[in-house]
Amino acid sequence: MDLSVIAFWSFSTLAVLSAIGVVFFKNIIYSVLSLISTLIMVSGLFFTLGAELVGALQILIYAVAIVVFYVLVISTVPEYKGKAIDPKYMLLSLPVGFLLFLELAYVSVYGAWASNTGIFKPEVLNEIGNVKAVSTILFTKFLFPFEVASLILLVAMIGAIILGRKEQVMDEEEVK
Amino acid sequence: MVKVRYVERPTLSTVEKIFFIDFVYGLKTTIRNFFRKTITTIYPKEKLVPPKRFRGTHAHRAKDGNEPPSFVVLAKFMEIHDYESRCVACYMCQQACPMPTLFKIEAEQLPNGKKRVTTFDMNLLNCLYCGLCVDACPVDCIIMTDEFENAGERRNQCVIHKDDMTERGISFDRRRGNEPDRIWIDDKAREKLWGQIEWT
Amino acid sequence: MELIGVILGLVVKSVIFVIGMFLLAAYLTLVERKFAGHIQQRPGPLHVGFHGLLQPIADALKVITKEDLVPDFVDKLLFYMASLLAFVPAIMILAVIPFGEKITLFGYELKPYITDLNVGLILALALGSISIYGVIFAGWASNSKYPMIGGLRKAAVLIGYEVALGFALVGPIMMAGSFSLREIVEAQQGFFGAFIWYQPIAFIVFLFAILAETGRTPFDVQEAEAELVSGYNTEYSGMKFGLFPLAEWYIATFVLSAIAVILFFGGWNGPHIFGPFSSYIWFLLKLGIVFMFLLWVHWTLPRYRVDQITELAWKVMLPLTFINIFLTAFIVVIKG
Amino acid sequence: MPWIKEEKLETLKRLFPNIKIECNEKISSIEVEKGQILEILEFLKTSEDFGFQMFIDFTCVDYPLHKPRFQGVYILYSPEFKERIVVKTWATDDTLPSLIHLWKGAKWAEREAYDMFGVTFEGHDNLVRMFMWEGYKYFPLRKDFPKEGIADTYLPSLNEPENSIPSHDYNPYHTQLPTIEDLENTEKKRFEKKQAQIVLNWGPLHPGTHGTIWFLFDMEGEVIKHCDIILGQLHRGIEKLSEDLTYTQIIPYTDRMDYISAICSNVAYVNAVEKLLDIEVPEKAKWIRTMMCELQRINSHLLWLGTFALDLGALTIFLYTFREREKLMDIIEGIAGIRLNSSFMRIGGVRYDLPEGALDVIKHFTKDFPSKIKEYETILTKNRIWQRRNIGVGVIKEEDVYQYGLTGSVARGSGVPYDIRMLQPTDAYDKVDFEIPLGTVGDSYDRYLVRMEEMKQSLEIVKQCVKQLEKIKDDKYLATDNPYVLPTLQETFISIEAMVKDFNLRIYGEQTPEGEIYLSGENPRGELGFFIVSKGEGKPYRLRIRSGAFYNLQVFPELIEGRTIADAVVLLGSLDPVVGETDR
Repeated sequence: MDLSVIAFWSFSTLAVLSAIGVVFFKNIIYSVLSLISTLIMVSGLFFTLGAELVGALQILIYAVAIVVFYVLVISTVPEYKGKAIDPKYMLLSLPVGFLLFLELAYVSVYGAWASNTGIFKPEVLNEIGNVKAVSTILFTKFLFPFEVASLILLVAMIGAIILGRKEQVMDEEEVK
Repeated sequence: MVKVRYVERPTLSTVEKIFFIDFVYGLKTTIRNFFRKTITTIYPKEKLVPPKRFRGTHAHRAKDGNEPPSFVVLAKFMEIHDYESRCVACYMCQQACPMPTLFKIEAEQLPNGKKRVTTFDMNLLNCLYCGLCVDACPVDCIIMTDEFENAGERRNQCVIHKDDMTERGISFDRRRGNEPDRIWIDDKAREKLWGQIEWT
Repeated sequence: MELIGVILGLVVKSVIFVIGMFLLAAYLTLVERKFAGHIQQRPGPLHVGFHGLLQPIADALKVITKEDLVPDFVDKLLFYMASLLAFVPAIMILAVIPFGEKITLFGYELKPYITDLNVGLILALALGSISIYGVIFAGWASNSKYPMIGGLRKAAVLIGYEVALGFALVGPIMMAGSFSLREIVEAQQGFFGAFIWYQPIAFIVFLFAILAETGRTPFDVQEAEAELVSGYNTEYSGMKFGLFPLAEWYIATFVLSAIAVILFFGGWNGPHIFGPFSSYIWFLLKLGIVFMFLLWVHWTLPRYRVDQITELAWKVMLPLTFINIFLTAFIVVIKG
Repeated sequence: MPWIKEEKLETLKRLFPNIKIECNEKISSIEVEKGQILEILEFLKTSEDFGFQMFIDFTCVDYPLHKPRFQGVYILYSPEFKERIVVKTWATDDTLPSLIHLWKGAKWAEREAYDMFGVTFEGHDNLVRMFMWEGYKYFPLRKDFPKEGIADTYLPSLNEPENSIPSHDYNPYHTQLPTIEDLENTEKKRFEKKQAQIVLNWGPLHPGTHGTIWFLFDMEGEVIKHCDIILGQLHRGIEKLSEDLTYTQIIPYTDRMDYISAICSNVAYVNAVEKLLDIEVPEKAKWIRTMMCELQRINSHLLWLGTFALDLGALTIFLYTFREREKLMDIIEGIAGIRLNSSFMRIGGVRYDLPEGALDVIKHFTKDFPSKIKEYETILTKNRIWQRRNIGVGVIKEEDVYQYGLTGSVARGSGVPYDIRMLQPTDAYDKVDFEIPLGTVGDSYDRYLVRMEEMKQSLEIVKQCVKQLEKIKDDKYLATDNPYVLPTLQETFISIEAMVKDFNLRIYGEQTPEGEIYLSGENPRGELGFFIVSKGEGKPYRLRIRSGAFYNLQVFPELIEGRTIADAVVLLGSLDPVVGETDR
């Protein structure tokens, strides 16, 4: 058995277990904790697969930056509200979850062959490094989607600033 | 003459803001102190000698031949041996005390018609250490010494009695009786904080 | 067999690093206390050992043997986990930090780092920021108002400074052309090769970010003792409490100072005047200076208010880093 | 400061014929009927001829045999004419109209009167207990409440074993103490219902509150929407205790009010008693008092600066100020005998003459101190963090100063030149030169600047005092010729007359003439006034202590609303209350 194989299986088992935890924990903070755990385990998978950049970014962006916002929001919500479970939504979530699962399965089964494997062979990767590989792809083949995404984010940011401003102005008017 | 003046509010100029001049000055001050000598008295090892006026634990002066004239008058009615407390049981200390119950003074009449102090207890837990009892004593008996380490674990350990007060008084007079009324004894430990003072 | 050998080697190395770090962190407390003492014209710890040299050990014994109080109504699991969550990632950063050049001793090649990843810097940042969950969960799990406010404050501060910190690092990375800490050091040769001369703005932002990240004054809002008693760790006691300052004030500060040395001061580069250990000595010397500077700042300045901190992060620090990235990119492109 | 002139009161009497005027050099008071009180007070406040805009104090006096029983006493000040007036009225049916619409500062004073006397106030918006807890049955300052309280609660000592012999005055029974339920009720009574998310109990024991003050913050996130303060954790009933003590015996209690500036409190009290007894203090004692007061003021301001900086995170300043404070403490210890509660003043002078070398040490200190002040200022004054934390926090307007009766550095920080040392110079303050710094904006930063400047000015006064004291070395320090002044020990030892006088004064107290007096001193925390009602006995019939910190703290809830908890620390630090004085 290779070390990386052990690592792969343990990471993926833990990832699945924590993902189950996200769904089934009744305490909302524990769910978030499992979510963090899932994300870190997934980044571990990336590391074992040699995609160090993606792994590190996974932790930095998903496990920290985004989940911190979740935690911020959740911490301010009173506990009794976080604990409420409505069985109606649970029933609704079953078919939706199943559909999502089907979609993911389709993508992973067909997409695995359809994707750009083979542009960067492991030897090439070792030579130029993960970062350069990712950036090369990003700024050549996927330049247009990348720019569009940036534009959308910019618009979203400006929108957020404007929304935030408005509230402040309204507050001041109320005071007057 | 009293004058009235508005204080000016200092502000930071742009240059000071950009180059963090305010922080730099602050940091300079602290690092300058870093290289100064420490001023701490390392307490259990070094002890400052309290000034002679220090109001510490109470004591009784003994009959040792240095009594004031008033004692000579009052002592006629008292049975006091040499090197015993000068207390004449006049209760003035208790009268002067803002918290009179902390005293417990008892005296008995001897067959020869003289009075003798049997008990003189002070519960220092209730003491304000204001020194009014010292001011009130007409025979220079009750004094306050320079002892201050008198913590106890039980309430009754904080009660002082006539005999140990007399003992303390004798030792205080022996140690510091001849000292002039000075602000404090100039010693090395105080120099750490004060540096060299020019005495006149 | 080979596999076991590799694992064993890694374990031994990690254990050495972790124990070394524990001891180091313990002695960093002494350094801080002595430094703070002398800045305040008092001698600091004095009685345990020669000039307090055994004080950290006495402190460790005290903290470990202290009664471990867990209040009622806390979330027990999270309450225990939070202190570990703060401590473990902080110490994990060590995995990617190189402390000097490889040396050969008695025929063995000694690498002064656990692993040299080509994305080492990002990983270090990622792990460093994970430890804030410790603070946030400690605040939440304590089920008490002061820790809660402390935890939320820390989160608010960190979101701001994490971003500024990330962008501040882009300048040196662009100049070095790599994320690997070792390669960044190798890119700075000579006295004037150090990136501090080219990236002063990034350095200032980075300094502020270290102070914010490690919760030192002027950014110690999460445990501002005058406002929040002790902030997020109010309900903690014993070793569970001890891990927080150890992680935040000492290990995190130490590790981030190490990154600062690597990024801005040329790491272990320096004249080979100390023989084979020259690189280690240079590195530790520089690290010590940066660490002391942080202490110096801590013991001089007052504390910002939390909204002023976030304002500073978003309105001053972040734009500054953008300017820095733009300028660096411009110069890198021109110079080729 | 002069009291209002009799002629002026005559013009008032023409408008309100029912008032009774009582004027002498000690106090000028008018007695009005209860029905007219609001009308007259409003007239006094708004009329341009009188202009008594500033609220100084309100209290009650209990006359159990008189009907109606309680007398309300208002003390007002006119900033325009620099005069004071005392207005008295009798509380028929134990009620008085509330003044909270005229002066906001009356709110707490009325609550205190309710708490201590059981007088109710019509129109008061929240008449709850001030110092005692809800559910306490008694009104302690009434004359029929015993001084030692009603010992009905069994509370044995924890470190006293069952079988051991306790000390002679040990009593396991105590006066009633609040239980947890009582405290919860007290808290509930303050906030009828919470308006925002959480109620934060800031105190009673909290590092930021500088003592045992209990703040209740109703908070939305970190923003305080509503605030209330529960005082009384350090309430020892000094006013009640002093009704059973001779005038000399009260001196140690005044130490323990504002324990950071004991000498200033001593001097303020002793001056009031001396004025009541018409004692002329020897010149040397006056200079010593002034010098000690100013040293104590520097000491107090240093403690303020240290703790204020500590609250704002600058721990090093705290230890720097304590370095200088230690020197001042050494000086005070060497002269008075004790560092903190020095009880150095006596009626008619000071307790001891200055010891040998005292002036040398003080001179050494005055030489050294300016450089240290500079040190604090370099670290703080222009520091951007310090400025951002302080500027604009807790802006007190001039109107608020009058409304709340704010005094001391808080008033001066808002630009009101209210300084007792200038308005009513006691001791040697009329012979020294100094400046009174005033703020322009009235925020926390101004109060900081004012206090820093005050320290420098105090140092100037100390220098002048030292110069003067070197000239009058051989003067008397205690006016022992006066029949009301206790003789010194040396006199008692040699003369039988002195001993008899000593015995008399100790046992019966200083037999003051019947009358009233209000005299105040400039404490570092504001105006510390003593209103003494004397019935010709050796003890005061009623001793009201007008504490500066009590009134200064009262403005806190209004200023903090809408600000964060971090600002609460700054604001509280800049108001600088000492709980020993607010609770007394």
